[in-house]
Amino acid sequence: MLFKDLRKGLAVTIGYLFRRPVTVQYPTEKLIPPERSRWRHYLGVFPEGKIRCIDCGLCERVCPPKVIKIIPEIREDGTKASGEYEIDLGRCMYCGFCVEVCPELAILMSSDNYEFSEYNRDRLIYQKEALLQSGSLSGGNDE
Amino acid sequence: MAVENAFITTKLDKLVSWGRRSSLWPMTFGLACCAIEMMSTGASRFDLDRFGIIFRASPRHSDVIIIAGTLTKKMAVAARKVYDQMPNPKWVISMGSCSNTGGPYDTYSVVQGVDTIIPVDVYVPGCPPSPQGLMYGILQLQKKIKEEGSLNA
Amino acid sequence: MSIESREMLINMGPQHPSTHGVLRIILKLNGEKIAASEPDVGYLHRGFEKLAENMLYHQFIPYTDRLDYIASMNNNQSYVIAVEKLLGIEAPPRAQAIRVIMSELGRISSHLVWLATHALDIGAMTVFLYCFRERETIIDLFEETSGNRLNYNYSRIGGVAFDLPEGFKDNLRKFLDIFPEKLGEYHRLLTKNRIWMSRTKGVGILTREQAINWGVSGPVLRGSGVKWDIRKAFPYDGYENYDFDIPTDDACDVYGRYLVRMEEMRQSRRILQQALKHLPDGKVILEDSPYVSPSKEKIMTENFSLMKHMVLTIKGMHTPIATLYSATENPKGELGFYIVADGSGKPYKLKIRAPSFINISAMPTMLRGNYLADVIAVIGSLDFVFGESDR
Amino acid sequence: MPDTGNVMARTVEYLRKLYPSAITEVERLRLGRVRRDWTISVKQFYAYRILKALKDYPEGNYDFLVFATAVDTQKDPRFKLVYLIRSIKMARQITVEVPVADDLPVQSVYELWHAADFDEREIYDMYGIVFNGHPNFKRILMPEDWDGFPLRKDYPLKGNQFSNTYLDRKLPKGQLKQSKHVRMP
Repeated sequence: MLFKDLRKGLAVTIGYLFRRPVTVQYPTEKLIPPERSRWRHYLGVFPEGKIRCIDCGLCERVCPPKVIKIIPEIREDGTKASGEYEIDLGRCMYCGFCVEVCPELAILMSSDNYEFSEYNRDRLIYQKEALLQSGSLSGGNDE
Repeated sequence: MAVENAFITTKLDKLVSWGRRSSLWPMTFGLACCAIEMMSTGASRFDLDRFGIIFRASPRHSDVIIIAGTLTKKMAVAARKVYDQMPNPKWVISMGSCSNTGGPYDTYSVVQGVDTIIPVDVYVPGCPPSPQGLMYGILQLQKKIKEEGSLNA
Repeated sequence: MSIESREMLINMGPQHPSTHGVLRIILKLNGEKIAASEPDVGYLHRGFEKLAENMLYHQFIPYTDRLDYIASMNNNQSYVIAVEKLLGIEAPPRAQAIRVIMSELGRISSHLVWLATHALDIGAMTVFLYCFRERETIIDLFEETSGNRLNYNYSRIGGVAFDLPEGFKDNLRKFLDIFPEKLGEYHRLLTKNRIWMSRTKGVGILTREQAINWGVSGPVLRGSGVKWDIRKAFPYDGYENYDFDIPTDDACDVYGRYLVRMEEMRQSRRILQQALKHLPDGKVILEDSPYVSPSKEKIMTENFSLMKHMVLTIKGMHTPIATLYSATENPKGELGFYIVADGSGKPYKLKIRAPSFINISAMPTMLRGNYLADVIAVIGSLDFVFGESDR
Repeated sequence: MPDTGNVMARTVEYLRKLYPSAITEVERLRLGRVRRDWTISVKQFYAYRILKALKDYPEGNYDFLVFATAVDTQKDPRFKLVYLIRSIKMARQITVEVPVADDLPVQSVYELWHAADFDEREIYDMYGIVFNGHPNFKRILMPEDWDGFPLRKDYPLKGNQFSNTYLDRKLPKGQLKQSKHVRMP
């Protein structure tokens, strides 16, 4: 038969005319990433608001691209804690090793916070204050 | 400019910038892993065509270049050449850690951040960014184009 | 009037939409025919081997993701198996079965990307859209298991990072049920399509002897009629327990390689079904091994475990002083790691035997005598990835 | 699968008969239960002939070069070339190690296995070992005007003066900006 191959192929594509589209209408409808997804980091805190980090430095050492920097401090009650905690999310490779090695559940990665594009590269370096907010930030583009 | 024309200019300005941001044609500049996510973004599930974004293969047709992946020193010369060939106005999206800052490859052969050779408008973090993250970045770029207007660009 | 004819040089790439990344080929043309060609790689050389010498064994696992970024799971598995062989340990049966599931899913997803881009280059846009739709299903499975969409970082030395999530088996079964139908669709769109056949049949010939001499591996080698598969020849992760065939094709052309890869996807599905049926229970990572960090519960409750974990994380493990080569069958071909260990926590030398790198070197042989337009067909059928080729 | 020891032993025997003084060391390491292939160390003078003999080994020729690479041993002689050769028919592999000095050119094996084409160029690119008889011998991964051999042990990971100023020379003035993101030590 003439153009048998073409008709066979077209039958497949025309069959899809009547099916539901698979496209996700992104800004209005969002895919929920699974629980294990590794996106923006945040610091774990105790219910009373104290930071869990004890500055053991394991995340700093295991990080393959070396983007974590901690400066320790001694709290008023004599315990050790992280004075400054800085992650360069512009260089991070999102491997999740920091979360995996942490013995105190002090650093975690949010599963749905993937929207943090910036106009300025330096804003991708996250300090402790920004890391303490676990929820979705505006992305910091309101300047 | 005369005062009586200001109304027209503002309206025209808005129209032009609307036109620009609604038909961003990106240059396919896939270098590494992020290129696969860029392709997924353009494919059936996320479908960038909804935003009026159609990938072009030639720099002469494009308004925006998405640097997706690791830029090495050997490639940097070609990247700069491609950027120079694009007509004005042009924008740059840096996609992924490698092109933001050099990423995990702090080595002898990798450019430490694509903005060391071309000016970048939006940095999309992630390794690689998810397609939704990239689309968020593109929406941020559209917002930026809207705000900066067409006449003072 | 006389027409002067002479050879012409054409530069293709490094920025070209159908070179699958950053390949540059310098083509010497005689009219429309290719007289000689020279691939120029290295536009994505990131220094993996130098990086590996400067970091601990476990720190290099996420980097292996970024070698062949279309099949990250397979690279993870390959590297981890190499280190496990070096240490003389073996992952528990459940971890091995999970790795087999992941690597076969990775093979299907990699071949889907290959089919999508190969067809797109030759002009079949529909196949691109369909393949990426199916790939998203696999990506979802990977994402819920490992937590990332592309660079999974899932395998660990001595097992895998997490157990399978709840509902994974059902989702996988659902995918396996619909997959043959989708594969049939691709066949209907392409296999007997006259445009496809005339673009691929008889193009890019690489004979059996040439294929062996050029050292190509994977589907390119099998597409030249050599029945060789690392999974059968040097089984790893319990591949000897699975029943599957090695597809080969004697046509030695682009179409032959296409058929081989299409059949490989079907064989991968067979392996997946068997793995799903006989998935053993138990641990997913070794316990009480001197090379493996204890579980998080133990780290948080036992002081001794915490010490061990800290030493392993900071200093790494003490390996035997040995050299070793270990290879696995990746979607692109034979991915091998040659490790020279000097007993410290870092590899003294780590050479990555990248299948794409060697496969590209055979390209001038395939291209000679073909038309200029066939270059992209040959590139598509070789299916290389530059993260891996240039390293 | 039959016992590999016999096949490999026969191969080494065969080589010893051909070139009695060529093989300096035979290593048969079993790590775990996986190591099947043997390693032989060969003097550089005999290297090409040994490799050729392996390729023409009558029982099942070693016709597949898996990879060739080099190791910077930081001893004397400085480098060690490594060839891993496989016989597809017998499903056996043998590793041939050849200690080579810094400055002596090595005979290319391109004529035996074309697979060595890219690998030898890569060895030159990364270690600076020169091969004789290669049809297209130049750098492969790094740009052709690059200076230095990155995988040598004395080459810094982050590059030397040359690599850090490479782009300043390649791109016109005023197009470069300094990166603020410096990796922490």
